[in-house]
Amino acid sequence: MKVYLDNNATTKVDEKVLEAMLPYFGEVYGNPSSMHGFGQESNKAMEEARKTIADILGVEASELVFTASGTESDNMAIRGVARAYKRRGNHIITSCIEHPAVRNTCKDLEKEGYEVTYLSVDENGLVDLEELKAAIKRETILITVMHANNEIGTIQPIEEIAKIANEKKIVFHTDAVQSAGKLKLKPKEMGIDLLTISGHKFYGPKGMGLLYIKQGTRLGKVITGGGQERKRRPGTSDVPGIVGMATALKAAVAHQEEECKRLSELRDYFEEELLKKVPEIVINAKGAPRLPGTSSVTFKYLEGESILLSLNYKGIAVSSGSACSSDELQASHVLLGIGIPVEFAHGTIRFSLGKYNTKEEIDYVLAELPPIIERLRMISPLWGEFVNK
Amino acid sequence: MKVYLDNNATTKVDEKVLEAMLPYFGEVYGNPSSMHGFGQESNKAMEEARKTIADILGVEASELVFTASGTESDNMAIRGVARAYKRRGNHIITSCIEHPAVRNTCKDLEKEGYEVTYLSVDENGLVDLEELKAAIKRETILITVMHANNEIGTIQPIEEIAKIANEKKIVFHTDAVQSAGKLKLKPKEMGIDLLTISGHKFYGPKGMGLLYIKQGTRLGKVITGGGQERKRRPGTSDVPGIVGMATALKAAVAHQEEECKRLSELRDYFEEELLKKVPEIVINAKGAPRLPGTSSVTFKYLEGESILLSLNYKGIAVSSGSACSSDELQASHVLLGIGIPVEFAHGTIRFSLGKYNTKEEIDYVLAELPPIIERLRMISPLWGEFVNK
Amino acid sequence: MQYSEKVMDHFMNPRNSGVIENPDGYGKVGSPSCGDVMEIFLKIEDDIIKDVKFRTFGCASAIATSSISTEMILEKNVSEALELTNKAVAEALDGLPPVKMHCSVLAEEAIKAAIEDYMSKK
Ligand SMILES: Cc1ncc(COP(=O)(O)O)c(C=O)c1O
Ligand SMILES: Cc1ncc(COP(=O)(O)O)c(C=O)c1O
Ligand code: FES
Ligand code: FES
Repeated sequence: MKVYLDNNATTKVDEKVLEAMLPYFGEVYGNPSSMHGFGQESNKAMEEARKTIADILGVEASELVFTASGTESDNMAIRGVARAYKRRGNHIITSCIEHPAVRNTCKDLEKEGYEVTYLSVDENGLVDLEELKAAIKRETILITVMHANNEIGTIQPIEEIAKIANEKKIVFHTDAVQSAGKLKLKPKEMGIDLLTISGHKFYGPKGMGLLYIKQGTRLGKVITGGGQERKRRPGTSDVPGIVGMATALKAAVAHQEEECKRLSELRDYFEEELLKKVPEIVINAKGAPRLPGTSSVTFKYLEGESILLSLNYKGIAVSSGSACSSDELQASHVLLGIGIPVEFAHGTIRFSLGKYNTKEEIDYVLAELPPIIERLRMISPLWGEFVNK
Repeated sequence: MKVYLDNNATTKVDEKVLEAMLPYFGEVYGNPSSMHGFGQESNKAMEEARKTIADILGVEASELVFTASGTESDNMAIRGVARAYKRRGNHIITSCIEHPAVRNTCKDLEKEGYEVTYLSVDENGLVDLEELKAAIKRETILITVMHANNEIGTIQPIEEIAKIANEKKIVFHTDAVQSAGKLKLKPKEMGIDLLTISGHKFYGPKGMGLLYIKQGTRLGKVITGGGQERKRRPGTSDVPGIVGMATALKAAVAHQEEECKRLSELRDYFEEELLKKVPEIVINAKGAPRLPGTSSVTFKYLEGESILLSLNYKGIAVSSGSACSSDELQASHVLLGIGIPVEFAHGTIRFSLGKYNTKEEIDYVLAELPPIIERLRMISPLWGEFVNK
Repeated sequence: MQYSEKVMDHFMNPRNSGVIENPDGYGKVGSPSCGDVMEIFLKIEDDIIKDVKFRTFGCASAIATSSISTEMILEKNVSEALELTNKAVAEALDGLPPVKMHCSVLAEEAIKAAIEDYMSKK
């Protein structure tokens, strides 16, 4: 049996999404910037896709810019504000559990002379609104706090954060890569100025991102070139990708409520059974509002890679930490951020469920996982010390 | 009849390319950064694609970075060198006929305090090597001159430019977006340090770019985030796009010589017949080595858009200037750069032929175009003045 | 950017294009280097425009606005013709893309120039 439980890393492209994309490779292939019929046909498809997404988000189509990834959108937002509002101030506020696309961009801006405050989070991964308020200074030009965390699933109170930002007239950006298609996302109602989405997290194509830019928000340029995307993001538009992202988002929100309910129940079932079957584990961020399909489990006295590979041997795909940092061997800053001791952070596995996962698959994992943990603990000196205590 | 003669703007995705991409949407969909089998399978495909391209270019796979467009690669190269070599100098040399991805990036860097020399070109669009030599200063950190021009097709003597750059130990970047799959591209032999390619110009997917970075060339970061592409370009890898680009480049070079010959002949036939049938036209850059399928024609006393739309009415797709600048109403900097008077620059049309174009199609254009020009000239006051002279 | 069908119709089949020998009023505006030049020729009897012809060097929008505005002033009194605005011309064409609005000014200006020429000769 093959079970893919790494849907927070990326998802399978939905058949219907691929179908919608297909005509834009070899049939309607014109450059949407071209004036002739071939180009205008592509342009029409692109603008329809933009309108589809705008309607879902409840924003104007002209407020949306297509990019090539969530990472690029995050960079455009953060670097863009940093540059455009430089005269007004140099202070940025973010949380300590952001995705590297936000975190490393903030770190990079520190080298350029910006000052960044990294808000702490509680054991559930939630930022403290009082700490946020206290961190705001006259020089604060940007608050960027993610909507839902990719590793532990924690959903931040972004409407309240937005309210604080709006009152102080500070630009508010949120990385909604993990929440798009899963949670309510209405930037206007929620007070969001800049919002990042990535296509491949909701059964759409890889290499497609989106940035919502509230009308009137100034952004400096990260990449320069031709006049595409109203001169905000140059490079020939990836029409199939754009059409695919719109199709995928539409499909995701169409079944959002039922699917969230189903996934939450499946995830809760998994966690309850796991707690029964395996001793000395911690379900992270269990006390916070969480993404429906995300389950971060710390297996004490073990190291994540060994669990990951043992599960992989059984056809089960999970992640230890986030995929992007799997080349790095440090413990995840998110897990450390919620106060997990380093040695336990290393033993944390993320199970991220998606729309193609079934109860049968979860039962298979529940059958295969306990013996793996037992076997690995048998050879772990830390486990040995623990049981001898 | 529908005739697509805008292959320099973008190309139809080859059926075989699309076929090669298909499995990576819904079957092999893992994130190549993931450690599990789903991810490793994707990773394998990605690394095979990288190796394919590396072999074609005669470089190491580790010297290639996948990006999302030619524009992004150009930015990475130019901004990257500007940042990494800032301490050594602040002077950049480029030509006055670069694509906006290079030109506007240089202009943007001027605002940041860099000094840029824009080399002039002769009436064929060729830079002058003596002018280049004279422009080099102690502060020069980068020479970026495009391989082949997108509007007029002129091929620059980049091996000689590279030689001059190498002697002075200045980093040399070339935008090879228009030449990839058409001309010899061997960075090592040719002395190139940084080289930009874009997938959608040789029957590959849109939204895919590549940057060759010669081992040892330092580059500052444009976008920050996760650790993908050996930490040089973050964002989840677009596996289908990567596979598609490699497949397309392989197919292009496999038939490169025959196809170049066929296209050159077709283009020459088109130009000769056109010169016979339509008075008062100029074939631009005719005296220079040119891309095989590119024909830039100035129809005196007319304005390009009216020709473009009249041709479009007959199903023929061409471009006036480059697609990226079609929203801008100024005359093309490339045409002005080669010394075409402004009023004639406005009347310039680019016919760019590709592998799917046939002699029948060219004959159709040769039949439809002359009456269009005649009709438009009948209502042009400039033509009226000219014939009355 | 997309033109309305009406723009395309007037662009592909311009009305009243050509010249009038010895016109009663003649106007020429624009410059080749800006990419647009327009000429208007008027035949006028008792202040009524009896015939009008134009020639235009310019984009599709410039040609279409030239064409439709000649239709709009034909058989009109010169004072009425002077009131023609570029907005009215654009509306008659079912709108123009924003970046092309300036092209419609050309027609208005050329007609004004031609009528002024007629007035000055009177
Ligand atoms: C010479 C040249 N450089 C760069 C680009 C930009 O490539 P892309 O559209 O993939 O960003 C193009 C084409 O648009 C080009 O012709
Ligand atoms: C929260 C979050 N932000 C940003 C990203 C980056 O998105 P992309 O991989 O499309 O660049 C990801 C996923 O990788 C993510 O989970
Ligand atoms: S023991 Fe292998 S990474 Fe530390
Ligand atoms: S006449 Fe200049 S753009 Fe229309």
